[in-house]
Amino acid sequence: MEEQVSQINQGDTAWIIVATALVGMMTIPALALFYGGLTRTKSILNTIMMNISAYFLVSVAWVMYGYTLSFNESFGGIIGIPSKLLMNTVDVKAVSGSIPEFTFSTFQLTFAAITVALISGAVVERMKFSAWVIFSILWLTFVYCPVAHWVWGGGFLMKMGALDFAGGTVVHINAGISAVVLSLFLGKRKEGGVLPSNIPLVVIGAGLLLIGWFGFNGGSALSSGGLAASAVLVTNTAASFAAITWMFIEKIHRGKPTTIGAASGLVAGLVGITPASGFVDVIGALFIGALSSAFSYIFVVVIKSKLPWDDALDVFGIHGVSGIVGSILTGVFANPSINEAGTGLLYGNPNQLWIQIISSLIVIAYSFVVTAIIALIIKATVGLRTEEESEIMGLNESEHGEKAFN
Amino acid sequence: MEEQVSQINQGDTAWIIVATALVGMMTIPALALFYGGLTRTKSILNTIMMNISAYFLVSVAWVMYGYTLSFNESFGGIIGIPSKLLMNTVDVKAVSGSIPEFTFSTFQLTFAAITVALISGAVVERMKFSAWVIFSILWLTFVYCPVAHWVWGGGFLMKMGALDFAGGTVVHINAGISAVVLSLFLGKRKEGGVLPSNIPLVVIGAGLLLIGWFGFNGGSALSSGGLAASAVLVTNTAASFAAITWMFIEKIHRGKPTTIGAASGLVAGLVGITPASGFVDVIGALFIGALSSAFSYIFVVVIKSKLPWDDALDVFGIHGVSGIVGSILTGVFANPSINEAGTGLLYGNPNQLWIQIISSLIVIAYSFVVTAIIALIIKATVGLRTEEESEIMGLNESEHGEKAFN
Amino acid sequence: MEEQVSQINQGDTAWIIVATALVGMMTIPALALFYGGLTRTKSILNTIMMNISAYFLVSVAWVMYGYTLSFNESFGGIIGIPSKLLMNTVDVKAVSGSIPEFTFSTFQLTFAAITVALISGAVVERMKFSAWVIFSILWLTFVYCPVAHWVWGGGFLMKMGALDFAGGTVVHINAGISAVVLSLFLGKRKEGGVLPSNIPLVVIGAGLLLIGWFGFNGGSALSSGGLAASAVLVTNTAASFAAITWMFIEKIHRGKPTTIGAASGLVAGLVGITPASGFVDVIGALFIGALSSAFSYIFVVVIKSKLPWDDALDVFGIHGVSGIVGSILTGVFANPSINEAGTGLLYGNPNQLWIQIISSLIVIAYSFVVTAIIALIIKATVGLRTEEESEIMGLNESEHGEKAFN
Amino acid sequence: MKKIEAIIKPFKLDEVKDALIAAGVTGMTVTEVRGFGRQRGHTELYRGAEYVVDFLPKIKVEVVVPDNMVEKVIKSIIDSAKTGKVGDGKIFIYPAERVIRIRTGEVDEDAI
Amino acid sequence: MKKIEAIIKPFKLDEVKDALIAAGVTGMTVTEVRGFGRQRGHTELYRGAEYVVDFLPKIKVEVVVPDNMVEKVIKSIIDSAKTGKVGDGKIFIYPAERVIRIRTGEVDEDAI
Amino acid sequence: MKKIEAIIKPFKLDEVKDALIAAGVTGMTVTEVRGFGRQRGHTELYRGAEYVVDFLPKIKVEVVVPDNMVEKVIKSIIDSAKTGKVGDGKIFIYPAERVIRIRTGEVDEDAI
Ligand SMILES: Nc1ncnc2c1ncn2[C@@H]1O[C@H](COP(=O)(O)OP(=O)(O)O)[C@@H](O)[C@H]1O
Ligand SMILES: Nc1ncnc2c1ncn2[C@@H]1O[C@H](COP(=O)(O)OP(=O)(O)O)[C@@H](O)[C@H]1O
Ligand SMILES: Nc1ncnc2c1ncn2[C@@H]1O[C@H](COP(=O)(O)OP(=O)(O)O)[C@@H](O)[C@H]1O
Repeated sequence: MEEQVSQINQGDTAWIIVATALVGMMTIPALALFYGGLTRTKSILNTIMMNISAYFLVSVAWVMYGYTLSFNESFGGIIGIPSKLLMNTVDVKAVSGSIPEFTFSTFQLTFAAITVALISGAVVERMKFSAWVIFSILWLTFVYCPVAHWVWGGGFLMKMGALDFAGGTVVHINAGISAVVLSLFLGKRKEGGVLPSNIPLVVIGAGLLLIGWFGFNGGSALSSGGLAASAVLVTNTAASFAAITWMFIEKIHRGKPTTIGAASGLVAGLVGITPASGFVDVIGALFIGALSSAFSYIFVVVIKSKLPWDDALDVFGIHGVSGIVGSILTGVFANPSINEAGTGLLYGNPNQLWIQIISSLIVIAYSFVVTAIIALIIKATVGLRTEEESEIMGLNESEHGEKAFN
Repeated sequence: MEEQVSQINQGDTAWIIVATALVGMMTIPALALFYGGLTRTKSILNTIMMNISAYFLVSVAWVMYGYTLSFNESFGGIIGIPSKLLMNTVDVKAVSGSIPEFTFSTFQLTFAAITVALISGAVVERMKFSAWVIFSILWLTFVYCPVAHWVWGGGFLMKMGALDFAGGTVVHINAGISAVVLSLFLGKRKEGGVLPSNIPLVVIGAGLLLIGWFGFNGGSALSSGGLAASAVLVTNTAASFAAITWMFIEKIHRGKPTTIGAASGLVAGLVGITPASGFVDVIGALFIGALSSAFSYIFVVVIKSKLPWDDALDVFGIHGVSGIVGSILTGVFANPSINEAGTGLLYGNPNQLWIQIISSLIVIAYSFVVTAIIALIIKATVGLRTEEESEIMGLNESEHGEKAFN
Repeated sequence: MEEQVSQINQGDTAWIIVATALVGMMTIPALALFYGGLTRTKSILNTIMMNISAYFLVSVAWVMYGYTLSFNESFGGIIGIPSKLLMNTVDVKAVSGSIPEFTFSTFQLTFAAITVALISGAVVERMKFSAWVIFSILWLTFVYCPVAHWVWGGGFLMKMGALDFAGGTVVHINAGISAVVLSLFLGKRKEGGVLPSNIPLVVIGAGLLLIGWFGFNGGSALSSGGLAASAVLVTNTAASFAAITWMFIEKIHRGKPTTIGAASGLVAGLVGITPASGFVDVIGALFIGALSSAFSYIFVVVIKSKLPWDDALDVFGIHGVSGIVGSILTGVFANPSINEAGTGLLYGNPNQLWIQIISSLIVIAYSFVVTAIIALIIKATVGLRTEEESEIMGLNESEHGEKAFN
Repeated sequence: MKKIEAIIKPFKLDEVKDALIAAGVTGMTVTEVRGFGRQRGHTELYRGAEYVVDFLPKIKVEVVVPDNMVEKVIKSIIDSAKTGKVGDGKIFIYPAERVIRIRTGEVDEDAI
Repeated sequence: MKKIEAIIKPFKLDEVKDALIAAGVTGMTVTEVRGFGRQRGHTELYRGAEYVVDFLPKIKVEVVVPDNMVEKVIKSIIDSAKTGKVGDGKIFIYPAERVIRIRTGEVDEDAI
Repeated sequence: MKKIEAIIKPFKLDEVKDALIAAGVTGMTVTEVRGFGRQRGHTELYRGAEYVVDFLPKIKVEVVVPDNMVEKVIKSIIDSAKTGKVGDGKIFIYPAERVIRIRTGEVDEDAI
C-alpha cells in the first residue's frame, strides 16, 4: 500500500470501519462461541480463552510490529521494513487508498487475529494454555506476517499475480495447515470426536460468522461500491448453497440433515468463496459453494478418521480443504467483468489457475515447516500438553480454575 | 427500480451494505435464537434449523429467480419479468438509485429470507423438516415474490399508493396470515402453549432483532440521511414504548411484568412501526407502539386460547395483528413533513387510510388462499406432520438425530 | 450543538447510524448478557430485565425531554432549555455538524441508556423491580441529563475545557459513583460475591461490548475519517492490553488466568480508554489499558472485600475506578497530533491534568449527592429491597414469575 | 412401610403422578436418571463421528407408603406407565423402617 | 447400619451439611430431586398461558451411618432443616446391609 | 434380591458399565449426584472472591440383582472403579423385596 496523494472518502471509511467491527466480531465472540459450543462442557472455557486470548495478543503485537512487518514497504518481497513500529509515523491524516491508514491497519489486524484463533480449533481439550499463548505470538510473527506480506503487502506472491481477495491462502490454508502440524505434535485426545456441549451456542457463532464475513469479504474491496456489493452477494450465495449442499449430502448419506452439518457447510462455503469473493459472479459462487462443501464433507466424514492426527474441530477439514478448493477455483471462475484484476480459466486465462496452485503450494510448504519448528521449540521448553488427569477432569478447571456453569 | 443514469454514492452504499448485514443477522442468528429459546428443549434444534434453512434456501432461490420476479420491470403490475434470472445482466456497475444494484438486491434478499423464517414460529414442535423445506421454496415463489412486486417492485399496489415503508404488508401481515393457514393444516400440538426452554436465548434474539431492525427500517430509505435517521429513531421509540406497554398491562392484568412479555411487546412495536417508519414522527411512533402492543397482548393472552388453530409462537398474534395495526395507522399518522410521499388522515388525507385498509385486505386474501393451496399439496404428497412418537420424544432427535446439549 | 448552515454528509451519517446500532447493542443484548451471566441462575432474568427496561424507559424519556435537557441551547451552563420536548422543531432536514440531528440525538440516546443500565450491576439479586423502574427514570432526569449537558451539551465543564471524548465522566464515573450510593442504601446481599451462572453468556456479552465500543468511541468523532479511525484503533489496543494485563496479574497473584478475569480486564480497558479515545495515540492507549486494568484489579480483588457496601458486579470497581484512571490519564497522554483539541501533560500542558481532576471531582460529588437523594426518596416510599424470602428463592420468581430455563 | 421405586419413561410422569394421587398418595419424590436395559440406546452423529448413547433418559419416582397401600400403588403405576413397548421400566419394593416429618416431628404413618 | 434419607429445601443444604459434620458424619451424597407434597406447586405464566408446576425443587441428602449414630443424625437434620413452614421435607430410614470402600476394600463401620 | 448402590467417579462410568455387563447384569440405573467425603473439595475464584466447593460430582449406579450375583457384582465394581486415590467411592448393599417389570408384569428374578 504505497502512500498516495489521495483523500479520505467518508463513505468508504464508514464501510471499512464497520467491516473492521464485523471481522472483529468474528473472533470475539463468534469463533469463541462456535468452537466453544463444539467442545465438551468440561473444557469449554479453555476453548473460549484460546480464542479471545489470541485476539488480545495479536491486537497488541500488531500495533507494535505486526503491521509494519506485513504492510510496510517491502524488504525484497519477503517482509515489510520495521519503520512503523508502534505505528510510528502513521498519524490521523495518513491515507491508504481512500481510507485512513489507521482504518486499513485496524481492518488488517482483525484478519491476523482470527487466523491465529482459527488454529485453536485443532488443539482444544488438551493443550496447555501457557503453550498456546506463546504459540500465538510466535506464529503471528513468523508465519502470519510474512505470508500476509507476500500476498497482500506487496511481496513476491502479489507480484506473481496470485489472486486472494480476502484470505484463501493467507488465512484459511495457512491456519488449516498449521492446525495439522500442531495437532501432530500434540497427539490425540483421550476422548476423540466432536461431542458438542451446546449446539445453540454453535448456531450463534455460525450466524455471527456469516454476518461478520460480509465485512471480511466485502471490506476487502477497501471501498464502498459495486465491488464490495458484489463480494457480499457472492459470499452469501456460496455460503448458503454450501450449507444446503452439506445438509443434502448428509440426508442421502446418513439419513438426516443435522444442525452441526448445516453450520459446517455454511463455514466451508464461506471459506471457499473468500479468495474468490472479489472476482466471481453468482454462478461461480454457486459452484464454489457446492464444491467446497462437498470436499470438506468427504474429508471430515470419510477421510479424517483414518488419519494419524487429531484435528479436533476440523480446522484442516473445513478451512484447509475449502481454502484450497476456493483458491484453485478462483483461477477457474474469476470473471473480468466483475473485477478486471482477475481473469480465470473459463474466461481464457489458464495461466491464472497455475499461479493459484503454485501460490497455494508455497503457502502450504512455508506454513508447514515454520509451524513445525515453533511447535518443536515449545514442546522442548514449556511443553505443549496438559497432564492426563487435567484432560479427563476438563481444562476449565486445570487451566483456569473455573466452572462454566454454576 | 428502473435503471437510471445515476451514480453510486459511497455513503449511501456503506449504509445499505451494513443494513443488509443487520437484516441478515435478524434471521441468522436472531430469529433462530428467539424462536429457539421459546421452544421446548427437545425440539429447539428443529426450530433453529427451520429458520436457518429458510435463510439458505431463500438466498439461493433469490439470486436464481426471486429477485427478477419481485423487482424487475413489471408484467402487468402482477410480477417481474424473468430477464434477470441468475442475476443475468446485473453487473458490478449496475445502479439502483444511488447504490449498486447488487446491494439493492442483497438487501431485498434478507427481507425475503426473514419473512419465510417468521412463519416457522407457528409450526414448531410438530412439522416434518422435509415438508418445511418444500414449503419454504413454494411459499417464497408463489406468495412472497408476487406480493413484494405489488407493493415495492412497481406492481399494482404501489401504483394505487399503498404506503409500506419496510414491510407491514409484504413481511408481517403476509407471514402472520400464512402462519394461521399452515397451523390449521398441521393441527394442534399434543402439548400446547409456550414453555420457553431458555429465556436468555430469547433475550439475545430479541436484542439482536431490535438492533437489526434499525437496518430493516432505516435501510428501507435506501440512502443515508435524514429519512434513514428518522426511521431509526421512530423505530426505537415505538419498540421501546411497546415493550413498556406490554410490561405495564401484564403488571395490571397478571401482577408481574415478565421477560417474555417485554420481548413480545418489543417485537410487536417493531412490527407495528415497520410500515410507518419512513412516514411518521416520534409522536406517531408512540401511538403506534402502544397500540400495536396492546392489540397483540389482547390477541395473544385473551383471544388466542379460544381459537381452533395452534399458532405456537404467536406469529399471527404478534406479526399479523401488529402488522395490521401498523399498516392502518400509517394511513392515520403519516406526516408529510417527515416524508412528502405520505400524508395520513391526521394531516388531511382520509383517502390514505382507505388505501391502507384495501391493500392490507388484498394481501390477507391472497396470502390466505395461496398458502392454503401450498399446504394442501404438501399434505397430500410428503405429508406435513411428524409421527406422534417423534413429537413426544422431540424433533431434535427425530428430524436431525442430535441432542442440543451434551 | 448549535444549528449550523451545514450539509449532511452521507458517509458521516452512515457511520453514525451504524455506531448508534453498535452502542444500542451494548445495552441490549450485550450488557444484559454480561451482567446476566455473572448473576446466580435464580435471579438472572431479573438482572436482564433491569438492563432492558432501563433501555426502554430511557428511549422514551429521551425523545420526550431527555434530549432537549441535555443537548439544547444552554440555560446558564446548567441544563438545556426545554424547547425540543418530544423532538419538537427537530425535523428530517435538521443538521448537527455533518449529520442529521435525528442521528445525533439517537446516538446520544444510546449513551444515556447504557449509563443507567450499568448501575444495575451493583444492585442485582436483591432490588425490587418496581423500585428500579422508578430509579431509572429519576436518575436519568436528575443526574444523567445535567451531567451530559455540562460536559457535552455546551455546559460549564465543556467551557472549562474538560476532555471527555466518549464518556469517562458522563458515563463511567457517573454510573460507578451512583452504583456505590445505591448499594449503600440497599444493603448487602445474603449471599455475597460473584457466582457466575453462565460464563459463556458473559463472553457473548463481553465480546459484543468490545465490538459495540468501536461505535461508542469511534462514533464519538461524529464523523467518518481519521479521528474515528484512530479512536477505534486505540480502543482495541487499550482493551486488549488491559485484558492481557488482568490475566497476567491473575497468573502471578493467584496462579491461573480466568475467563471472568479476561472479560473484566477487557471492560476495564474499554472504560479507561473511553475519555481518551479521541486524543491519545497507541502508546498512550497501551499505558491507559494497563493502568486501568491494574487499578481495577487491585480494587476488585484486594480492596473491595473490606468495604461496607455490596457492589455485586463491581460497577464501581470496573467503571468507577477505570473511569477515573482514564479521565485523569487523558490529561497526561492527550497528543495534539491526534486531535488538536487536546494537549496533555506529556505534550507540555499540565493545566489539562488539573482540569481533568477537577471535572471528575465535580461529577463525583454531584452524582453522589443526587443519587443519594433519589435513593432516599424511593426507600421511603415504595421501598428498595425485596423480601428476604424472595432473595433466597431468587428474583426470577418473585419479581417476574418466570424460570430462566425449563 | 415400604418404599416403592419406579423407573418409568419420562413422558409418562404426568400420568403416573395423577394415578398415584388417585390412589391416595399424598407425597412423592422424582429424580431424573439414566437407564440401561433391554431397550437399546441409539447412536448420534456429529460431523460424521458416531456416539453410541447407551443410557436413556428415565424418571425415578419414589413413594413411601404404609404396607396396606402397596398393592394399590403398584397397580396404579403399572396401569399408568405401561405402553407395552420395551423400556417401560420397573418397580422395586424396599423395606422402610421409619419416616419423620421435619416440620412437625410426626412419625411413620402420620408422617407419610 | 442404616441409610438415612432426608428430603429438604434446597437453600437449607449448607446448614444441614454443617450440622451433619458436627454430628460426626464423614460422608454424604446429595441429589437434586423434585418433590410433590402438601406444599402446593405454583403456576407460571408464559405469554398468558398458565403452566401449573406441581413438582418443587428439593434436595435429597443420603447418609449411611452405624446404628448408634442414627438418633443423633436425625436430630441434627431436624434442627438444621426446619423452617416450620410446609414443605420442610421428610426423613426416611432404611436398613443397610453392607458398606464397602472401593479404594481399600474396607467394609461396614470401617468403610463409612 | 439386593440393591447394590455404588458411588463412583464420573469418568469411571463407562468402565463400570462394561464390567457389570460382563458380570451378567442386564439393567442398571445411574444418577448424577454430588458427594462429600474424605476427598476434599476445592476452591474456585471469581473476580478474586473464593468459593469453597464442598461437594464433588459423582455418579450413583444402582443395580438390583438376585442374591447369588451379589459378590460377583461387587467385585466387578471394585475392579473397574478403583483408581487407588481418595474419592474412589463406596458400595452400599440394601435388601430388596420385590421387583416387577411394568411392561409384562413379571416379578422378581424374572423381572430383573
Ligand atoms: N436390574 C436393574 N437394576 C436397576 N435398574 C434397572 C434394572 N433393570 C432395569 N432397570 C431400569 O429399568 C429401565 C427399563 O428397563 P429395560 O430393560 O430397558 O426395559 P423393560 O423394563 O421393558 O424390560 C432401565 O432403563 C433401567 O433404568
Ligand atoms: N410419601 C412420600 N414418599 C416420598 N417422598 C415424599 C413423601 N411425602 C413427601 N415426600 C417428599 O417430601 C417433600 C415435602 O413434603 P410436603 O408434604 O410438601 O411438606 P411437609 O414435609 O411439610 O409435610 C415433598 O416435596 C416430597 O419430595
Ligand atoms: N456415609 C456415607 N453415606 C453416603 N455417602 C457417602 C458416605 N461416605 C461417602 N459417601 C460418598 O462416597 C464418596 C466418596 O467418599 P470419600 O470419603 O470422598 O472417598 P473414599 O471413598 O476414597 O473414602 C463421597 O463423595 C460420597 O458421595
